[in-house]
Amino acid sequence: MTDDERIAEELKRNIFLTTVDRIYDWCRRGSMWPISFGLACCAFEMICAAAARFDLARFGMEAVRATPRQADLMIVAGTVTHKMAPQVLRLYRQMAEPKYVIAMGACAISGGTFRSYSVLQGVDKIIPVDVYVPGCPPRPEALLHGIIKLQEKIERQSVRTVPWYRKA
Amino acid sequence: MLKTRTITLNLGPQHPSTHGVFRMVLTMDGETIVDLKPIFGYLHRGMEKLAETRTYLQNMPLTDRMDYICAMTNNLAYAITVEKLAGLEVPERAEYIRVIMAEFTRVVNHLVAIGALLNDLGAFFTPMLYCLRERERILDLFEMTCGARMTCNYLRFGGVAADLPEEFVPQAREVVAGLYYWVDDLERLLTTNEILLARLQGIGILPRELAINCSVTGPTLRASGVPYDVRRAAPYSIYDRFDFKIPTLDEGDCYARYLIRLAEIRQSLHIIEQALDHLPPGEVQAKVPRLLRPPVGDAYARIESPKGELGFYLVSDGGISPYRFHVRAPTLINLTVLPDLVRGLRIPDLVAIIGSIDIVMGEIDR
Amino acid sequence: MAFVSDLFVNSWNWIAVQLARFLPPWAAELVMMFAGVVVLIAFLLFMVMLLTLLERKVVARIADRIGPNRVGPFGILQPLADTLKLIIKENTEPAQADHWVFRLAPAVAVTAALMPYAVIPLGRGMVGTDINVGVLYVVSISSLTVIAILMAGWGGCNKYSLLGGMRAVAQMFSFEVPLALCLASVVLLTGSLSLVSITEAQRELWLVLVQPVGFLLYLLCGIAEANRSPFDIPEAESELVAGYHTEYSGVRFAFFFMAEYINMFTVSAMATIMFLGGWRGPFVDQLPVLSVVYFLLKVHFLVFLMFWFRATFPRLRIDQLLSLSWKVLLPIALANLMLTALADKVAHRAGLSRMASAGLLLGSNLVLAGVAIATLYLVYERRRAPSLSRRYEIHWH
Amino acid sequence: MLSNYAFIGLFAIVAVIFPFAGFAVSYLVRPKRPDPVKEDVYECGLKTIGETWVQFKVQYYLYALIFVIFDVMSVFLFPWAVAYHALGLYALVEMFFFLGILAGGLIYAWRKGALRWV
Amino acid sequence: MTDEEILARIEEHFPGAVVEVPQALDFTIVLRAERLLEVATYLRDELGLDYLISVTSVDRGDEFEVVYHLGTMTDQAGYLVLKVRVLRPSAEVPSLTPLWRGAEFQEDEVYDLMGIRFTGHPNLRRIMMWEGYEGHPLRKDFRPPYPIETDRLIAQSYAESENP
Repeated sequence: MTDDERIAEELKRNIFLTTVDRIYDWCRRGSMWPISFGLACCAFEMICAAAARFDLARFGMEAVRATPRQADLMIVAGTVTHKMAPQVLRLYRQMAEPKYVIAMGACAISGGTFRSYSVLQGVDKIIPVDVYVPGCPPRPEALLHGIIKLQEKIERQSVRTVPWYRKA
Repeated sequence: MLKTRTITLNLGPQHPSTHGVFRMVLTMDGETIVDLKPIFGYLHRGMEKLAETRTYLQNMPLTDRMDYICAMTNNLAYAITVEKLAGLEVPERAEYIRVIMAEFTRVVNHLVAIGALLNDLGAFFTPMLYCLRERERILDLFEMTCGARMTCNYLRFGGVAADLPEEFVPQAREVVAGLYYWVDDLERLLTTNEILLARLQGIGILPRELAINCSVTGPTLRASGVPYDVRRAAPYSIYDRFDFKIPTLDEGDCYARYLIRLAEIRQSLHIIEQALDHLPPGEVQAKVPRLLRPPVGDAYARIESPKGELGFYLVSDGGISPYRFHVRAPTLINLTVLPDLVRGLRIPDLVAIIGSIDIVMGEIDR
Repeated sequence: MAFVSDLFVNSWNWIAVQLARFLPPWAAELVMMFAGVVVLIAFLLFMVMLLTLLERKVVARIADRIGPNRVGPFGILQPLADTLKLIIKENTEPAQADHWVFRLAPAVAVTAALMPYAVIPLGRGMVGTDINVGVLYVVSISSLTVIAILMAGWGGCNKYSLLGGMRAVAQMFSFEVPLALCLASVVLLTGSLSLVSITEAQRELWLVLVQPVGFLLYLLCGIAEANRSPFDIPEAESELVAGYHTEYSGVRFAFFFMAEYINMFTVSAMATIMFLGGWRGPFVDQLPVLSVVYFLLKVHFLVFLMFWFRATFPRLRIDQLLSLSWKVLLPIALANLMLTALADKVAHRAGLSRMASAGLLLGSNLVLAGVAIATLYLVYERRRAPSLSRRYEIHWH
Repeated sequence: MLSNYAFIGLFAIVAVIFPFAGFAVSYLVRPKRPDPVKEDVYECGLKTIGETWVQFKVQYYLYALIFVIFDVMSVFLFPWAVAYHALGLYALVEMFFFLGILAGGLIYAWRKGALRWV
Repeated sequence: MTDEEILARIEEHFPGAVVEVPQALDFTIVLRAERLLEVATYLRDELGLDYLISVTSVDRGDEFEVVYHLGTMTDQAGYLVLKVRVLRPSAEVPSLTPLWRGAEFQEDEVYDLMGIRFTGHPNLRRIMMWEGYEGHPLRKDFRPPYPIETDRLIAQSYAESENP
C-alpha cells in the first residue's frame, strides 16, 4: 500500500467517522433531557428558565424527566449539604450514560456563602461537573449560556474518545 | 382472610412535588397512607451558626437565601429585629418602600404557591408558567430597584439600600393594574374548574383547634377560620396606616387555602396601590454606624411573611456579630400538622396538601 | 388526471401490476402484503414523531412559550434527535428486577399498539385488510396494552412502578367496558363490525349527529385508555415519579413512549371512523386522494383536543376516575345502548325514512343526555347537601 | 378471506420483530457500564425500604373480577348488535333482560362497595 | 391583661416558680425548669395564652437558656417571653409538646443543634443532621469539621451511599 493509498484510506475512515460523530453529537446535543432536581434557591431560577420568558423548550429541554433513568443532564441547582450528598451521588450514578452535569450557582460550585459545618464545598468533590454556571443565583440567561456551552462541548466530542464506551 | 401487607415508600428527597429536598417516609396499605414521617435537613446549611461569625449587615444576604421566593420579607423581618435591638428609627419614605416591596413579595409568593399547587395536581405546567410569567413582571421591579431578581439584599438597618429609581412608580402601577386583571383571569381558569374542585374540596381539612395548637400561621391558619395576621394583630412598620382586610374561610381544606391566597393577592395589590399613592419624598436611610454594635440584650420581632409568622430572635453581646441568631420558620411549624392531614388519604391528596400548605425547604432547614 | 385523483391507491395498484409481470401471483401478493405492512409501520413511526413535536409545540404555545426551535428549521428535527438519542442511551435494569418480564414489556406495548393498524382504513381504499370483525379486533388488541403496563409495573421491582402499574390496570379495565358499549351501539346502527363498512355507512350522515352522547363517552373512555391527561394517572409525574416506566431508559423507554402516542392516534382514529365518518368529506368521491387528508385532519383535531386537555386540566384522582367510569359512564353507556336499540326498532317498525329515523335516534340520545345530566346534578347536589356549610364564603376582618 | 388474516398474521410478525430490531440496533450502539448503584432500584435517591412485591390489597382483584364479567358481556353484545336488524322484536326484549341483569349486578357490586377504590 | 398582671398571677399560683424578671426589650420571665410545664399549662388554659410562637435556645457558656415566646391569636398585640435555664452537663428541660403540638419540631431542632434533651417529648430525634452525627453545631464550643475533615466526610458519604 502506497502512502497515497494509506492517506486516502485514513481520510475515508475519518470522513466516515466525522459524519458519525456529527450525527452522534447532534442528537445528544439536540435532545438533552434534564432531571427535575432542584436543591435550593437556584432551582427556582431553573424553573424560570423553563418559563415563558426564557423558554428552555427551545433547546428541546422541556422534557424534564422525574426519574434519573431517562435523564441526560443533571443540573445541580443549589446547595449540596452533607446530608444530601449521598443522595446526589446516588442519583448521578443511577443516571444512564451518556450523562452530563451542570453545577448551577455558587453553592454547587464551591459551597458559596455557606462555608459551614453542614455544606459540601462544591459538588465537584463527589461528581464530575461539565459546566459551571456562576452566580448566586445565576440568572436564567446565565443558565441558558451554560447549556449552550455544554452543547458546544458535546459538539467537540468524538465517538472514539467518549468515556462511556470504555470498560469501567 | 387474605392478608395484605403495608409497603414503605420514600417520597423525596428528589421528587417532583416535594418542593425541594423534603423527604417523607410513607407507610401505605395499597394506595392508602397509613402513616407519614417527615424528614428534613437535606438543605440544612447551618445559617444560624454562620450568622454568629458575621457582622449584622453581613447576615442580610443569608436571610435572602432562607425563603428564597420571598427574599424581601425575610430582609424586612431581620431588619426590624435588628432595629428593635439597636433602637433605630426608619425614615418614612423607607417604610413605604418596605411595605411596597413586602407586599409585592407576598404576591410573588402566592403566585408561585398557586402555580406549584396546580403543578402538583398534574396540570402540566401551564398554570405554573402563567404564574411565573406574571411573577417576572414583579421581579423586573425588584431588579430595577436593587439589581437582583430573587436574592434582593435590599433592606438596610434604618432604611433601604437605595432609593427607588424614577421609573419605578409608574411601572409598579402598571404591574398592579395588570395583576388585577390577571388574577381575575386565573380565577376564570381555575377556581370553578370541576376537576380542581374535586381534587381540593374536602381534602386535608385542618380543624381550627388543631391549627392553633400546632402554632400554624399564615394563609394555612386563616383558611381554618382564625383571623390572625401579624399585620393586624401587632402592626409593624407602617401597616396600621393602610386599609386592608384579612380574609378567612371556615372550611380549612386545600381549596380554602387556595382561595385565601387568591384573596390575599388582591389585598396586597390594594395595599401597594395605597402605598404608591402616598409615597412621601425624603431620605431612605437613617444615620446608622457602618459597623453596628447593638447593646447587650435580646429581641424578638415578627412579621407576617407570605407563609406565616416569620420571626427573628437575636441575642447581642455588644459585639459586631449576633451572639445568637434564631429564625422562627413558619413553614417548619406549619408542617407539624402534615401527618394528621394525610392519614387515610392517598398520594395524590398528599401532594395536593403539601402544595396547599406551601413549603420552601430553604426556610424549613435553614 | 385520473391517476393523480387517487394517487396513492393507483400507484399501489400500478406497482402490484408491475410485480405480477415477473413474479408468480402468490409471490407478488406476498411482496405487496409485506410492503403494505412496512408502509403502515413507517407511517405510524412518522406519525409518532409528528405527534411528539406537535404536542410540544401546542403545549408550548398554550403556555405562552415557543417550543422546540433549535434542532432543524423550526425544530422539526427535534423528534429525530430524541429518537436517535434514546437509541444510543444506556439501558438500565435493576438487579432485583424480574428480568424477562422487564425486558419484554416494551416490546409487548409496541406490538399491541401497532396491531390495530392492520384493519384501520386511513383513506378510501387505503386499508391494510378489511376483516369482518374489525371493531372487535381493535378493541381486543388494544386491551393488550394493559398487559404490557402491568409487566412493566411488576417487573421493575420499583414501588412507584408497581403502584403505577396497578393503577393502570384498574383504570384501563374500567374504561374498557363503557368503551365497548359505545362501540356496540355504533355496530347496532351500522349493522357491521367491519371498519370499512362502518365508514361506508356514514356516507350520508356522520354518526356523531345521531349518537352525540356515544361520541362523548367514547372520547372520554378513549383518552383514559390512552392514559392521557386528565386521566394520565398511571404515570402521574407529580405523584409516582414516572409511574410504570420509572425504571426504563434508552430504547425501552422509547418504545413505551411510542406505544403511548400510537395509542393516542388509535383512539382518535377509531373515534373518527366510528363517529366522524372516517375519511368521508366533501368531494371525496370525485377526488379520492382527499380522503386521507380528511382522515388525518379529523384525527389531528381530536389529538389536538387531547393536547389541549393536557395543557389545561389538572388530573383526577384514581378513585374519582374509577367512580366516573363505573358509576357514571357505564350506566350512561348501558342506557345509551338500550335506548338506541329501542329507537332503532321503533323506527324500523314504523317504517320511517332514513332522515326521520336519524331524527328519532338523535332525539332519544338528547333525551338521554338531558336525563343523565339532570340525574348527575341531583346526585351531586344531594351529596353536597350534608356539607352545605361548605360554601367557601370568605369572611373579611 | 384467508388472505385477510394472512395479512394480519404478517403484520403481527413484523410488529413483533420491529421492537426486537430496535433492541438489537440499540444493543450494538449503546454504552454498557454496569455499576452496583445503577442496578439498584430508584426511589427518590434513597435505598428502598422493605419489599416491593408484597401481597396487595384485595380490592385490585375485585376490580378485575367485575371487569371480566362485563367484558364477557360485551363479547355477547357484539354479535347481537351486528345481527340486530335481521332479528325480530324478540332480540330486543331478550337483550333488555340481559342488560337488566347486568345492571342489577352492577348495582349490587356498587352497594357492596366493591367499586370503592382503596 | 398586662404583663405585670400575668407575672402577679404566676407568682400567686406558683410561689417560687419565678427565678428572675430581667430587664429586657420584651417582657421576660425566667422560670424554674421543673415548674415550666405547670406554669405553661396554667398560662394556656387559664390566661388564654394559647399560641406558642417559638421555642429556641441560647448557649450562655456554663448554662443553656431555653426561650419560649408565648402569645395569643387574637388582635391583642404582644407576647410573653419565658426563659428556662439549665446547667450544661445535664441539660434537660420538660417538653411542651404535650401541650402544644407546634413545639414538636422546634424542640427537635433545639435538641439537634444545641443538645438539650426534652423530657416527655414523644419522638425526640435529630431533625437537621443525620442520626449518628457527632456534636451539636450551635453550641459555642462546637468546632466545625471543615476544612480538615471535609474530605473525611466526603469519603464517608461515598461509603454511605446507601443512606439510613
